[in-house]
Amino acid sequence: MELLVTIAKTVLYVAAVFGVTLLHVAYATYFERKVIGRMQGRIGPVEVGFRGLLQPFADMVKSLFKEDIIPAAADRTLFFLAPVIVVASVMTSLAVIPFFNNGAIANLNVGVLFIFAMASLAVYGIIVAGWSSNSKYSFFGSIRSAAQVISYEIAMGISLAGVFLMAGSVNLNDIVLAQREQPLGMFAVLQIVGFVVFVISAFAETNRTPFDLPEAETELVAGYLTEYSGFRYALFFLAEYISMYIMAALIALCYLGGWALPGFVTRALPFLEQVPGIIWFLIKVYAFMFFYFWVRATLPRYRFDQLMAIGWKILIPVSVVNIVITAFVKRWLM
Amino acid sequence: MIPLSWYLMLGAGLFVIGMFTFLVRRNIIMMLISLELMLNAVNIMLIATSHYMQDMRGQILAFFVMAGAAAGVAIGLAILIAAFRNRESANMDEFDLLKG
Amino acid sequence: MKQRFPDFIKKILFVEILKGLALTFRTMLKPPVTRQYPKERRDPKPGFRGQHAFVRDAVTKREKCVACQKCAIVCPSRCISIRYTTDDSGARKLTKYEIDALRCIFCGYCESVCPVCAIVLTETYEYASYSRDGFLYDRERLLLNWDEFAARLKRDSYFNMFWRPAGCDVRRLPAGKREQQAIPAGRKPEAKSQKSEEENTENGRPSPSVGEGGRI
Amino acid sequence: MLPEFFFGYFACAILGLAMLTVTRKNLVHSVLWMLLLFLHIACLYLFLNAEFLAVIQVIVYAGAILVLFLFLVMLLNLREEHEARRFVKAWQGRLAVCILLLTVIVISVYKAAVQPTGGYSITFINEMGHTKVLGTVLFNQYVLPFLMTALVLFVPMVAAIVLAMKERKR
Repeated sequence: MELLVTIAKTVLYVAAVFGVTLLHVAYATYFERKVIGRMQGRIGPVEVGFRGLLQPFADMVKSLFKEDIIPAAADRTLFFLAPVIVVASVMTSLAVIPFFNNGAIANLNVGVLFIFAMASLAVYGIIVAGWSSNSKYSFFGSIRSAAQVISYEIAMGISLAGVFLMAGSVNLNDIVLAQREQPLGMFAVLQIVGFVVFVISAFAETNRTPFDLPEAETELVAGYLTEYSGFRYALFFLAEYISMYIMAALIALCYLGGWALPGFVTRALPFLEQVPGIIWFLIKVYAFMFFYFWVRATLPRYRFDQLMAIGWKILIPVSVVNIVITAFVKRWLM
Repeated sequence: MIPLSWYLMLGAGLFVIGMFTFLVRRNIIMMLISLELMLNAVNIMLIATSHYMQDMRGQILAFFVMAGAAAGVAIGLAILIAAFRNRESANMDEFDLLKG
Repeated sequence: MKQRFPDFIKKILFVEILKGLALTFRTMLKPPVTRQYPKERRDPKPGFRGQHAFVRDAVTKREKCVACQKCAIVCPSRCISIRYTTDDSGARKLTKYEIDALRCIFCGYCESVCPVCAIVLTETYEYASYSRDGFLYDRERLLLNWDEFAARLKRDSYFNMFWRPAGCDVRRLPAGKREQQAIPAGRKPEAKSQKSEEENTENGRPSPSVGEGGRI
Repeated sequence: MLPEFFFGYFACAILGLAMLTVTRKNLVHSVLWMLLLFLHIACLYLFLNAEFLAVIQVIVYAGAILVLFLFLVMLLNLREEHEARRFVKAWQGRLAVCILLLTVIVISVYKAAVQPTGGYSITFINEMGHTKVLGTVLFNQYVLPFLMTALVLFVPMVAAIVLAMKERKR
């Protein structure tokens, strides 16, 4: 009986997390269109509902009812499977993100590594999507994307190692708790180099501008998404936004102090302890989401060789030097 | 509690599948894949034994096996690319000239 | 070396990128420039070259075209085709006048070359059609276009700026052009229509077409 | 009962997926079945209380090695394995060898049981965290082999670049 209650509670919590995340994802698209619109002197969606607030649902309904086109020469099974792989792998990463103290579905000791593992699975969805649609553009897009994601994962992992060294743990909850006594309550101050490297890699990892080469619409029609339409396209879209959220959450947790407030703030203003941690967490996540959109509205796309050069020749060496210095300081000076 | 021998037999089965494939299939990529299967079988055995002996050495060894597997695949696939340029084939039996 | 060093520092600190980000952020705080088109329409400026029309003559109630073929000759895209018959006195009579609006490039040469100001590119810009035939304007359709345009015109009167090409001495223009006055819009009282902003003051002879008003 | 059930499922799945992997004609399908196989093996590692190794299994095998395979299969366009003449046609002999090997291994491990000799009990690992325990052992007792691993990874990297660059020089 007790087991059943536990299972039911877990299932409800999982459903709540996924449901709320999907709602957030839906409104992230609205947020993005509004922000980019205003940055380009436009107004963004206004027609559907009050100030266009129902636009995400209109988009969803539209993509659900669109014709589902399958290329004749496609590998049908894999073509169907690819969006599922991508969505499943990014949604699984949601399980280890602590939204508040001990608020993760699964408080794994290897939380960050788990997210990396899932990110590396998402690459398969992209490669399989490009290969199975049997189209040149899709294939180029998927190969580019895979090369990009794999190489930037290295820089990302190495830059996070600095955080692991500072926190002494790979558990996301412990990392957040370790930041409370840091200056400003975040690792982003002392780990500024790692932070910058991580942010740049996060853009590349989620295939966002200025590193959105897999979907570079001026050269490859829509990259690996070219042959997808309707619901399957929507699934890829969903996966991209969830992975943006996950990257934003990782940055909030590992560098910006997560759901916790800095120690000096809570000592000075004890009543802030009463505010639920998820609010601080969401503020940080949305600040970073805004940054995503902000950069998208500002910067042009890099060339592919520039992208690879930035990844391998700048970010990876810089992050390696960062770990070495961090380890040295941690071992002998602190 | 699952007996250790179950894990070992599972590893043995996986190893033999890999080995048979390595002997029978002539595609180089397939042979490399079966090599990976065998390494994984060994890893299962190592980690299981390490768990039952409550000793970390088996897991450390499995860790090194993974590193070795990655290195092996990198060099194997590089050789395959070099060979493919000469023969336009990935079939082991077609590499039958000493001049390559 | 002296030059490169600040560049290097700039690169590390992302100076240029931050400048760009600041620019977009400032733009975000400014009001948007969007015009919600079907809801908010903008009146075209005088001289806008839109849908083709034949000016309906106030006296004859027909087009003023004299079948001189000038417009057909000057047209760069050759979208005007004219047929006429000649009667005993040698006067031409228009039998067919067609404009293929899909080929038209809206250069406005036809209206500036027309000696009697018969053809005009009106300020109508919404004339989509479901068929290609809908863009093949014949005489009746061109007259109809004028009527529709005149009914919608919000200004007091209409005078097309291409009727008197810029840089030409007005006195050297053909009579039909010289004497062309602003056409009063149908709904407005006649008296007001006399002074129009486009009207040239040098030869203010009252036009014969003014009497009845443009709208018929 | 539950552990046995799960172990049974994973054992059957691993063997079945291995069979699927090695019997596919289409190499892309083969690689993708192998991906599923590696995920199952990673789950098996979780049973064995080796969560760090499970994650590393996914990151290294699924995230790096298999992607390399997939890249190569796609770039060389090896979609269908074509038939070619073989040196040795008989496969029965090899099957016999394999079955013999299986028998030998199974007989030798059938009664295998070990005594817990080390100090790394399940409770100890859970308390410390598997990553920490593994890291402590790795960086204290096995530093030299670990550094050698770096060399083992470095040499193939150089070799791979040299082999792949060969064509461009001409």
